[in-house]
Amino acid sequence: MRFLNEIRISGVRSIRQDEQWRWLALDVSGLPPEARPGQTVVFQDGHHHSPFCRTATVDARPDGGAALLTRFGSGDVLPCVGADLTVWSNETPAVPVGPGALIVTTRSFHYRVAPYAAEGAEILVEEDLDQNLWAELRQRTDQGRAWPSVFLALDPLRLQGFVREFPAADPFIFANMDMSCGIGACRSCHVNLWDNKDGEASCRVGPWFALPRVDLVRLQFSSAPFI
Amino acid sequence: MRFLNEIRISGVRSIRQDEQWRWLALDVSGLPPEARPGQTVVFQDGHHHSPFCRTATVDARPDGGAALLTRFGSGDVLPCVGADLTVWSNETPAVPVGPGALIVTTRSFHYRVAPYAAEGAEILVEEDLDQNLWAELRQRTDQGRAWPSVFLALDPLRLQGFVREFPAADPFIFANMDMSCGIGACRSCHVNLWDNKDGEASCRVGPWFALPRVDLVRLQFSSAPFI
Amino acid sequence: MDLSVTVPMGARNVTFRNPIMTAAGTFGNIIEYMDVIDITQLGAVVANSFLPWQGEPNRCRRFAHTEHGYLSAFGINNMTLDRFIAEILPHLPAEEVPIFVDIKAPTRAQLVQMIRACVASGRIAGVEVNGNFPYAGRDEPSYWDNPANNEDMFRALSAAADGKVVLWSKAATSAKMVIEDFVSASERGGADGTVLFNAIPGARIDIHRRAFVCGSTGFGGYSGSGVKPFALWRCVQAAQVATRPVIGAGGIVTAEDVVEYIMAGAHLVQIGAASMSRPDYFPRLIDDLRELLERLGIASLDEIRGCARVETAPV
Amino acid sequence: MDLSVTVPMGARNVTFRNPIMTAAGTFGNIIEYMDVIDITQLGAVVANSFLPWQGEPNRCRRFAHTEHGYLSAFGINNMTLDRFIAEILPHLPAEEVPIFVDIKAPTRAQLVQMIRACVASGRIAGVEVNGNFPYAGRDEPSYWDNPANNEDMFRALSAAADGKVVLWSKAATSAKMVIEDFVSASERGGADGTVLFNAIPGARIDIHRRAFVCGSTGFGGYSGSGVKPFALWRCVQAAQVATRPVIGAGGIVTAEDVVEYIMAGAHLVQIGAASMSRPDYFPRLIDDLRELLERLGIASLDEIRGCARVETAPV
Ligand SMILES: Cc1cc2nc3c(=O)[nH]c(=O)nc-3n(C[C@H](O)[C@H](O)[C@H](O)COP(=O)(O)OP(=O)(O)OC[C@H]3O[C@@H](n4cnc5c(N)ncnc54)[C@H](O)[C@@H]3O)c2cc1C
Ligand SMILES: Cc1cc2nc3c(=O)[nH]c(=O)nc-3n(C[C@H](O)[C@H](O)[C@H](O)COP(=O)(O)OP(=O)(O)OC[C@H]3O[C@@H](n4cnc5c(N)ncnc54)[C@H](O)[C@@H]3O)c2cc1C
Ligand SMILES: Cc1cc2nc3c(=O)[nH]c(=O)nc-3n(C[C@H](O)[C@H](O)[C@H](O)COP(=O)(O)O)c2cc1C
Ligand SMILES: Cc1cc2nc3c(=O)[nH]c(=O)nc-3n(C[C@H](O)[C@H](O)[C@H](O)COP(=O)(O)O)c2cc1C
Ligand code: FES
Ligand code: FES
Repeated sequence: MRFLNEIRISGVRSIRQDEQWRWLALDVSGLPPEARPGQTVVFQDGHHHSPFCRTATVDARPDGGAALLTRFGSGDVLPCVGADLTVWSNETPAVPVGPGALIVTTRSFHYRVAPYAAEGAEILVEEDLDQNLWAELRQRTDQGRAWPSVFLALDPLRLQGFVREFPAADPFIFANMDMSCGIGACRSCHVNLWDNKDGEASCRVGPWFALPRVDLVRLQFSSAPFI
Repeated sequence: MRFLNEIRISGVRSIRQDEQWRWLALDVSGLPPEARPGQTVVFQDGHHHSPFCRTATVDARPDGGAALLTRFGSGDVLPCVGADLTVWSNETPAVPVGPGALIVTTRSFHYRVAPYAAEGAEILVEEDLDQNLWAELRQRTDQGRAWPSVFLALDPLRLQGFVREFPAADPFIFANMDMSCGIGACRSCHVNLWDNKDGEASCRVGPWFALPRVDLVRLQFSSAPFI
Repeated sequence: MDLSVTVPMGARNVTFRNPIMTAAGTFGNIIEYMDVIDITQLGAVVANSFLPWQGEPNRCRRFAHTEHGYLSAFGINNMTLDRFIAEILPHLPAEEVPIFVDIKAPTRAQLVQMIRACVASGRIAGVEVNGNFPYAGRDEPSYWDNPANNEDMFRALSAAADGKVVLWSKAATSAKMVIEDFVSASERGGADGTVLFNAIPGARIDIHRRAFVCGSTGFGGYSGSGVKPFALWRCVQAAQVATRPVIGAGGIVTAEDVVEYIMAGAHLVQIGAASMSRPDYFPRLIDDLRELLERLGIASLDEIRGCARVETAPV
Repeated sequence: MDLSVTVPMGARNVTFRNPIMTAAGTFGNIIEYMDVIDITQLGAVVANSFLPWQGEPNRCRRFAHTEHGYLSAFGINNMTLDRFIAEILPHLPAEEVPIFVDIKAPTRAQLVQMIRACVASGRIAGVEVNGNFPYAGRDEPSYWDNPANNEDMFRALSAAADGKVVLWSKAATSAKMVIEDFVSASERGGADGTVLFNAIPGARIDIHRRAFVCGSTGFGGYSGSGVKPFALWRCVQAAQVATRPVIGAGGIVTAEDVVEYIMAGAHLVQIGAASMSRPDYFPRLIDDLRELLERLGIASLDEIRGCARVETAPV
């Protein structure tokens, strides 16, 4: 759903930190109801003379409020409580992720898909499994899970391994592209597809794409790192 | 006196504002005693990736503390209370301004020289006079004031008018130069002098120069605006 | 207050509502913004670059932010001009806002053919012929680094434009030609104006991954706020020799920046990188510009075009 | 950890304590900083440009900040090289830190004479020959825009340097020569390395006063943080063809920036604009660099020089 809103930051929480990055949850007020948990949005960084915008994932807070999960460089100036942000999205996902969906990810990327739990999805983190990820998936599909209900938020190199393991499978994959306009115009986030030479904008119809459509080698090189 | 100190902002007061500029008094703690009222200092603007520094005038607060008087662009991010600044100076004025000195200025530039009152100087603001400035000065010198005890903080174009009026006078003038290194190295602030082709650094021996030494036309074009 | 700008097209004049334009490659094919903002409020809009063949999304990371700007390496990523004319142009409000296209091609014959297609469409107001082709300065056609060939080429292109579409030359900032020679050569050949600048080559390295952050050869086009001083001076240089309009670009963010470009001598301006900082960038900029001119007491842009003066002591 | 860098001088080698250098025109004549910081902790120091004649402070506003950098138009403002050698050099700790000078002159004969004076002084470690002269691209001697002449000139200069002072060519970023040709020509002529870049032309307009903010013709040299992407890519291009060291510069602020330049292929780096942001800039930078390399697990700069790789999908 398309929206463009001024929102206000009511809290800044640190999720994780390493030498290069700080992952933050920004508690916000004023986000419209169209912004669903798990949705990717773009927001303008307040800095005056910078054409900077950042992507974030919408999260639902237990208290009913909303948060934006996002990543800042460790040297960046952090947003302040009380600051206003402009946030927008033009995303109408080609496939809904809700009850019955199984999302597969790794610990480092978990924060980007965790909010889908609020929409009823089950989330599986590789490092938390007792067995090898492929074995787990084989077991689940053997037990009747259909591939189109599986959503893989994994690095494109892992996805290439997945295809070698399950050549006929047709799950969805998370295309983690850099975004710029967030409108579908600039082609920052276009995914190379076998069946559409124009590519398709992750910010418009993403983030989930049917795996068999995607050129995974090109995705590997044009994707943002899965962290 | 040379110093380089980390100081902290304890208050931000607005002095004046127009469309382009905001004049501020930054109350600070940690300034060394060498920093005398009226002295020009340089401080680093906190912004991370900017090679920005600004000049300021040291002021003595009635409560015994110190302040920095400075000018920001109206669009600039203002410094915050609690922020740390690095401040330095390498200035050893060639001429002291203290008791017995008469400083002459205009309303818009008054804030830059007002702190010298704390050093015992008398400050005369053109717009507050009952008579024409030149008439006032003539009266004062007729009554015995010596020109070398007069300090003119006036626009170089006015100074050219002064010289036409008083061709033989030898007061001091304020060379209001842009500064960059604040050390005497970069030559941002060098004043063109008749008797020294190298020029002399306002940040080292200024801000006051004996009028007869200065090429006033070059000063007019290289000086920062007297606001 | 009058924000309008009049520029020549062949022997006639064209008037723009205001000096604010989008920039090639940063506003999609225009149609993407139609439901987002009222595009008819802009001076003119420019679609993404067209080549004679169908493109696809580039095979590397396509952009990166730098501290003060934007690196882009989008490559040849658009549909063909013919497809744009057939599929998209009919849906654009060409009667209410001038539609411009930016074209690149390795040969003069291809450029001529593309311009003819624009004329035939009847709905394209103008064409920018893009000097950044092929990319990276390799195999650059000689008409981009030799004034005589450039003039010659524009003679052929302006014959094709036939006074029916505005014909601008978009300077390749990397071209070996001196900017003044470039502007004059294109004008002598019949160009109605010159657009400058385009992005300049730039790079950033991720020191953790030991890799360039975007571009399939390590660099991208650097644009945005950090290039403004350089681009603005280019605009001054071009305007000093130009006898036809200069369309300024490079690092414009605010209304103040727009006024700087007009004072530097530009007739119109284009905004790329900054316009992606928020979807409603353009309507806000136009409001800001109107307010700023009001405050500065400027009634018409003709009053201030090229007015910036040098202040230096006589020798 | 080993921060040292070894570079050739004629047939011999010279070792620098670390890769951090000052930049011409931003560190005065060195002596000004001697009581301010311990200059012997730097890799090397460079004095302000010398011309064959005495300068004076420029007759216009000499610098201005831009949003992301620095415009400078200091003009010919320094004493002569002879005076520097006579009056200042004796007071500098030339045994503890390599002293470099930057020279400009309209004729080859003058440059040769200046290099001979450096050799004769016995205390100057190296000379940068500055391509930005005369300024503003007017009356540029042909050896700055023609590779053959450039090579020829460096043959004469390296004969004068005679393996006794390091001889570097400082590229004029405005020169019409392609950067790769410039580097190769200077090297063939005998230069021990190339310094790039220098500031590029840039301008800013005060829209209230309707005037350019600095420079006697409206522009100044643009440097500082905003030029980094452009300058860094120039460094990559130079390093790709260079057979002798590249000394990188342009927009360096942090230790991370230094590492980017080394990964781009530089042996040494120079810092100008940012170094004026605080008097103790250099000692802080050197500490930061040591700490950063520690964190990145880099034991020697030789490990990472030129290591930045391109990441792109195979065609
Ligand atoms: C002055 C300048 C300005 C630029 N401005 C922009 C800009 O504003 N926006 C932007 O997105 N990018 C810009 N770029 C970057 C340039 O557009 C990118 O190089 C381009 O986007 C493709 O990127 P690439 O990484 O594939 O590298 P490239 O170097 O362009 O391409 C890699 C290889 O493909 C070849 N190649 C490229 N195009 C063709 C072609 N059409 N036919 C045949 N071979 C080709 C090249 O010769 C090279 O060997 C600019 C580059 C320069 C030099
Ligand atoms: C690529 C480039 C890089 C630059 N980098 C820097 C920099 O790093 N630092 C900096 O301070 N400035 C830099 N500049 C700006 C340049 O140094 C200034 O132009 C210079 O400082 C003098 O400024 P000016 O305003 O007097 O203008 P200029 O254009 O240099 O001089 C005005 C007039 O004087 C003439 N003139 C200049 N020098 C001479 C001379 N030696 N003999 C005879 N005539 C002369 C010119 O031809 C012109 O007509 C750079 C300029 C260019 C083009
Ligand atoms: C993401 C992006 C893509 C661009 N693509 C093109 C393009 O396809 N063709 C072109 O001529 N210029 C292209 N440019 C250059 C812009 O049209 C514009 O000339 C340049 O960015 C300078 O303006 P700016 O600083 O406002 O961005 C692109 C710029 C950006 C940022
Ligand atoms: C104030 C100032 C003065 C400069 N003067 C000179 C000079 O006299 N000679 C010269 O070769 N370069 C001069 N430069 C260019 C610097 O030496 C350096 O090459 C350039 O600024 C790029 O580095 P930076 O981005 O770190 O400033 C000057 C730069 C500045 C900022
Ligand atoms: S971010 Fe611009 S098209 Fe998706
Ligand atoms: S500010 Fe650098 S010499 Fe005075």
